[in-house]
Amino acid sequence: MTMTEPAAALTVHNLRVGFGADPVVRGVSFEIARGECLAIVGESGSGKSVTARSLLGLAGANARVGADQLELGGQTVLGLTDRAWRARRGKDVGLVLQDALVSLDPLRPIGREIADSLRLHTTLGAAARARRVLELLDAVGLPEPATQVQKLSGQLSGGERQRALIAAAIALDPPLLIADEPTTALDVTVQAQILALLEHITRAGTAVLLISHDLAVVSRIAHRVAVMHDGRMIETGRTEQVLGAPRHEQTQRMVAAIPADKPRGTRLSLSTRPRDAASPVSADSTVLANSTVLDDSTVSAASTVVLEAIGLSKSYRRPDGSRHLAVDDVSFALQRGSTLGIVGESGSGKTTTARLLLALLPPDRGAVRVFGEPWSAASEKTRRGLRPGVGAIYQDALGSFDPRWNVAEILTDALGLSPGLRQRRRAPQTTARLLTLLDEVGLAAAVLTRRPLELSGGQRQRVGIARALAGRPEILICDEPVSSLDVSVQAQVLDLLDDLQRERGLSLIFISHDLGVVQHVSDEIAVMRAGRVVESGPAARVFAAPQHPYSVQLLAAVPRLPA
Amino acid sequence: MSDLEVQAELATQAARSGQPRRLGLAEATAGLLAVFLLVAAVTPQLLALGDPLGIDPLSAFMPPTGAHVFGTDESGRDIFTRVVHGTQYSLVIGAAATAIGLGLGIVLGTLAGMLGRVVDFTVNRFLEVLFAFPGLLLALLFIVIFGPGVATATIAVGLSTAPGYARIIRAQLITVRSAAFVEAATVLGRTRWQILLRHILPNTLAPLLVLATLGIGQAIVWAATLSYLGLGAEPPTAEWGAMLSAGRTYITSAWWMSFFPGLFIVLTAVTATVLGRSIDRRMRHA
Amino acid sequence: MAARLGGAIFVLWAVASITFFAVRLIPGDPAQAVLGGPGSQASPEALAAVRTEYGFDKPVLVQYLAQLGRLATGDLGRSYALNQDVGPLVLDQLGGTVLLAVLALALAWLLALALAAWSTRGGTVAARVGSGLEIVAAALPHFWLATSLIVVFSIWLGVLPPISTVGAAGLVLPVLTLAIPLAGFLGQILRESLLAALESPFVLSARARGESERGVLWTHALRHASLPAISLSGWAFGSLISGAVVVETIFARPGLGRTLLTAVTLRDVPVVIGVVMIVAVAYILMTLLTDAATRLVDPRLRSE
Amino acid sequence: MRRPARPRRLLAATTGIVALGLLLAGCTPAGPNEPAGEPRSGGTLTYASGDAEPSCLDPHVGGNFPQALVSAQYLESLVSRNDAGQIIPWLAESWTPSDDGLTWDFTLRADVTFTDGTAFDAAAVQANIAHLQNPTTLSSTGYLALGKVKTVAAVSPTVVRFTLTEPDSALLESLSQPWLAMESPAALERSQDENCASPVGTGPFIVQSWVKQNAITLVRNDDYVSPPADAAHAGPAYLEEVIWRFIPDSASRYAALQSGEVDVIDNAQPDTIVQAKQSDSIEQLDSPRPGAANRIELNSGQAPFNDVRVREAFIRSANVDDAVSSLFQGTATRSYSALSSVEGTAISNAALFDYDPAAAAELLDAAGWNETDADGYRAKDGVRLSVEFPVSTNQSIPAEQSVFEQIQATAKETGFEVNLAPMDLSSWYAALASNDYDAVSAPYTKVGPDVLRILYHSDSIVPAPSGYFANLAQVNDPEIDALLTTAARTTDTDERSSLYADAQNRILEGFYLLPLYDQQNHFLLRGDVQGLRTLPTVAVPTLYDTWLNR
Repeated sequence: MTMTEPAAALTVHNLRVGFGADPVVRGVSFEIARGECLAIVGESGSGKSVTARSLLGLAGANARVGADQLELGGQTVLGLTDRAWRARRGKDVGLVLQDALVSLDPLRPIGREIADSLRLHTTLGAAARARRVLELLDAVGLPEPATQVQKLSGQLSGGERQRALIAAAIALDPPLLIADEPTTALDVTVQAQILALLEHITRAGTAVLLISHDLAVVSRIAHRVAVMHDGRMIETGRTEQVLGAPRHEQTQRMVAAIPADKPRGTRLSLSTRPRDAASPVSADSTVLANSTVLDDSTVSAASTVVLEAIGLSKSYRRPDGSRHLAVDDVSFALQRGSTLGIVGESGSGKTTTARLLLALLPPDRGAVRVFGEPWSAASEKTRRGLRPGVGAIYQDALGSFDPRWNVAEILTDALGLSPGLRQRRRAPQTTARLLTLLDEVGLAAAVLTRRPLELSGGQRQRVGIARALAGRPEILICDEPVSSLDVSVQAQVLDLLDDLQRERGLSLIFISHDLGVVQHVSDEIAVMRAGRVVESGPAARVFAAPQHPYSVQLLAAVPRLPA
Repeated sequence: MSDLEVQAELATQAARSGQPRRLGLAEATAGLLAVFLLVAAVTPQLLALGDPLGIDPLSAFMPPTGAHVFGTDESGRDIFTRVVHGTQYSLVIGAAATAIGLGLGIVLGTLAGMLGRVVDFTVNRFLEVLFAFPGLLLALLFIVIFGPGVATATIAVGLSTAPGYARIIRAQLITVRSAAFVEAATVLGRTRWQILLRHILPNTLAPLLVLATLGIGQAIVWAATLSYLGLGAEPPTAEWGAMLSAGRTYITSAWWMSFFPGLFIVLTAVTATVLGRSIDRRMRHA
Repeated sequence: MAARLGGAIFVLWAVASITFFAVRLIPGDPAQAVLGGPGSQASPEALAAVRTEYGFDKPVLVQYLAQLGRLATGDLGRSYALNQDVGPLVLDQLGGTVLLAVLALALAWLLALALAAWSTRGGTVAARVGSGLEIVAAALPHFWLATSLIVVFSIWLGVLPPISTVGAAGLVLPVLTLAIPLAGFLGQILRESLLAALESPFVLSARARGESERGVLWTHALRHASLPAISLSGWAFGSLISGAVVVETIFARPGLGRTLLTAVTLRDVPVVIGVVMIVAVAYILMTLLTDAATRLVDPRLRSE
Repeated sequence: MRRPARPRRLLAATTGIVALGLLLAGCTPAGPNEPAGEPRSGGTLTYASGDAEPSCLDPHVGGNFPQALVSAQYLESLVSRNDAGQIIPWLAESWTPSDDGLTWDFTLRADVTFTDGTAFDAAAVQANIAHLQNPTTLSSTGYLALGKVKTVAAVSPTVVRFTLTEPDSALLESLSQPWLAMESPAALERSQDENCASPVGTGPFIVQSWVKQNAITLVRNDDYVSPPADAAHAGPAYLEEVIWRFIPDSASRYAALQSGEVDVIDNAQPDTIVQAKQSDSIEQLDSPRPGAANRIELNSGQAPFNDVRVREAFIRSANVDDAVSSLFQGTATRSYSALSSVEGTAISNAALFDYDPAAAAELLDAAGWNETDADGYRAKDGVRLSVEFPVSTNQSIPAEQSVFEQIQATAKETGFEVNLAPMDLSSWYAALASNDYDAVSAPYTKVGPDVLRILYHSDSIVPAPSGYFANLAQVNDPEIDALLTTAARTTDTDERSSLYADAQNRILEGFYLLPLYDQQNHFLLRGDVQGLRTLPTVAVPTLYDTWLNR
């Protein structure tokens, strides 16, 4: 904030980055003013992170970086020597990365990490640095800085260490702060707090460049949004404008894919059409109406409970010998043909609940009943007869496949046939069944001979769904099925699940940390916290009028597009 | 840790960082060497016509020349012929020792990995104790009890590698047993036996090929060490360690007597390492 | 810590038991075995003395307990071939081997660090060359390396003594022989983990703060990279002991390895058992040390 | 702690060099480098031995060659031997046997004290003999050498009288050996462990310290007065200090000599001797050991070698000459005698040992071994003509093991299957004790031809309580027995020589043994080491006259 500063903290004109023969960034131009927050949004592979790193001269040893103009605070940084770059990094531009557990050196106290910036760029003595570190921690809202300063990043909570990481980046009050996916690994409530902190920093006059895959997240604090796709900036504009009236098709696709606040049954993906090609997209409204009807009828006697959890409890032994109650007296019921969403932050007991429902773990107390039959209490032998009726979809699709098998073998096995038979000797009717399955999940026949390792994330999850469908189940238990996917792929998979549920009358348990997703897919909802269900009920009701304070807090934190 | 575990760890590391399918120069060379070694082991006459034990006192101590590319030893035996014919010896000893170690390792590792906590605990403690006889110590203890010789040295090397195999197999079993795809199979309604046969065993046993390849190199070096120390094969047997041992006496005047057998030990060990890693990488990325 | 100590005592007890029963596996008269095997020209008096000392005439259980009792008081028995008590003999030889092992370990770390640091910075070619060197180094058998070093440095160049001497010069070749293969292993581990560390987000953070490459290496990356290598120390110790058998023999150095080999050749059972026991104790100490070193480098483990 | 009583195979325990020797350099006292000038006092000499490190420095205990090598520097015997093979005075000035040969009076030097201050007198000799004959000393070599000594009495402080049970023509030769050297009676009083660590004698050096597996440090005895009669000078030794190291690996040992780390090495290998000859800075000293030559004994006690024709066939089928010349590269000369070439009484008969495969084949045909089996070996009644040949890796140097390998190869051409079985010392003794051998090579060092009695008298077939017996050829010939027994009692030199000649001829003609070469005893030394020589008794080096020209 001195003398004749130019308005732009950063000016980029026609930035090009390539690795080997492959251009990754193909001519990107933008500028950020002081006190402004610009968000660059794009899916994985769009070139957004490389762009951010090029601004620090850290695109990598074998990267070729070129630009017509690249100015930090009015001074060009094109062709800087390594030494000159080092003098600017930290001082003229700060960087905040995703997940401070690994972005701060896990072997060093956070105080030392923060003090490093001071040590490198100032002549402050050790005592002065220590004082400044405390001030910084205080400034980023870390409680009790004096005791936290000695801790390792692993000893802090996710929010605390992300604050510490920000403190390290702003230690020298750089005019520009680059935040690359700063909230991605965080729970929603913490994410909201960090976004608030970044907003605060912006207001204080720092230019903030926010990099994210999540339009909803950036919409909270970004003044302007730039959308990147395939190394190009396809759309730039004020946030409300880009999100409210996206011009570019890719932006439209991304906006549409955001599930939060989209009513149940609305299609999220633009590129994929409902598999029943005959039914026009408008038919969705009918479905939506149906599902609303269904919602209304959940209390009626016509519906039947297909799966029921009664007072489930499960505890684990911690390494120190104490017991940790992962699931505490959880009860709920899944109605035929409906979706029960279970939502909670990390450590809330969601996954343990899923494993209890799949009878992969015996409950300490309580029981699971399926189709009115004892399930958790039955012997595995008895249960095995019922297992085909209960399918499962996992977050880590890849890990859930035997690495030695190709898709054909996986699905043949799931059909209950011997997987050992190679394609050559497979009976024609088996192949026909495999192709039907693939068609149902929208995969081409060519994937049959591929191994899961060779497939994309979305394809893998489709194979996972196909496998779950092979036994013709009535119930599908989905544990975070879309959380490792890009937004547009997530949209496709969610749409697929929706289609399948309608066609087959499936009943779904849908477990996720993402309230937006859960809101979109669920008829009923159960909010979990610390092993307990704190609130449950029809999704519409819970989202409209949450009762429990935690639900209120959680809902408030959900990133939404501006209305 | 045992040598084997270190080798396996390094292979895993290399497999993680390496490119999936590229046939590197190292791999190609190792492949050619492996073929050469196998031919030498199976039909040594194809590569070297002479008699590895045939003496010719008049041409003793000849340095490497066209007639004797690796030179001759103190009794005029052609060292190239001996090295080629010695391949069989070394590979058979290495393979036998590996088979013994791997066999014992499979039994111990499977016991520990499959039979529940008490057995696991017991076997683990037992292995821990065996690790307190590091390196060649267990082999030397075995030899002092049963006397030196090729057979005892082979068994001794096998025994001393067994704990390493056992621990790797146990760890692999436990990893596979709790893998997501095993749970997925349970959810599909597969029985314990089906899961064991279709998933756990194949996924545990497949890496053994890598282990055995790495292990055979190690076993050859150890067996040669024992021969060198005079506790294994004895001269004039055309065994590499024994040849080196015989050559040590003449090291000041006939370096070739120890250089070439040693070179083949190193080449074999490197070949085993490179091939083991290559197989590992291919299996992971296949 | 109590659990660790308990574990250590358990291992020692088990090692003692295994060696005790191992000696009983020797075919024929155990007294004869103690005196040097079937062909030893042991006199009846000597045999009788050994039988009394070891209590071979008593039930096995009594012998076993008596043996444990002797070991507990530090009595390792007597070597009939060397005409000496095993305890003091083995302790005498310990120092030389420890010196050799410590120097070799230190040099191996230096070599490995240098090679790893060079090959991670020098691009693909350096990485390939580094990796190739490491694989070959790791495959070098001690006996061949020692002999080759002697040929080159003592016989051809005549710059280094081929045997251990009073001065430091005599240590060079033995230490190199032990260190080079070890450096091959450590180097591979270090290089891979160094690469991983240099790619990690916290290094990117540090660079973004303006940290120099040297600072990145020394403040962050090496510390992380050394963790997996430190965990190899227990194994490295074993490899050094095996190596010492060869190296001490070739370079005529006094030490445990040479004592062990001589004893194995003479089938001097009490000495072999004595060395095995000492090595087991040393191995246990080494694992405790490794733990301590890991904790020192990795503060995450301290808080637990 | 009894060291297993091994009848003197003095061979070098671990790397024992077996030897054969070239008489070229002989045992000339002068240092090899001629323009040496006046001897100079002072300096430290490092000696590197390839022999096993003794477990006890007192050669009374046990009694093997490694002990003799080092103890010759600090212990002295009553008598010595000169290059001509005659017994000469040392600690004893003179001696007189009685006419019946049963009483010997030795007159001792009066001016000698042990390095601990104890006087050397008749009582000291008495104490030493008593120590050797005391079973708890566990003496093997010395004990056997004193087998005929009944009592030892002090006639006066300077005259000691040995009384024998029967005449012993080998008494003086026995007493000249280092294993019967004189030690301080006061020191002998100490515990055996202590005396083993620091024996006290009258020699030119004193044991100062002994770091096991590394080195023994010897310092000069400044009060030394008692060199043997054939020494080159009088008074204290020139060297101030001697470091006596143990370097079992022969290549390391030679390399250490080359680099100047050590000054003298023993057990030099043939190839290094050849190299040394081309080197300006390294000299050689060759001094074959006395007693028996190195030879392969054929076990005449069992088939197939119980047939003299098969024994001769084996000897004729072995091409020893080519083997020795290729492996020893001119450093060893082929022997045709049972005795070492340094023994004046040795009989050599080259004609008996010609390589003649055709003759061998005829002999085998005649002996009935006329079948040929699938592998090309001869057989009789379906039994293959095989020869079990256990080889002690401790006693046969690599070159000698290679000689055996070449014999194995040439004998195969005639149809013998020779099964070489290299084994450790313990297993080797076990194989011999259980009569599980047909051929064997066992070096044997003793001063004088009396060694023949030990090796070829039928009494030596009877195993000692330990199971060992010296007559490995299992020669059981009453005529040989008679000749050897008589010779051992005969003090007349000529008559004794003729008796031993008869005995040797009969042994050689019986084809009981295949002589190879003398027990090799090569030393290599730096060119500036002057005045090194070996004692003509058992050819151990003495550093008394040695000095450093630097």
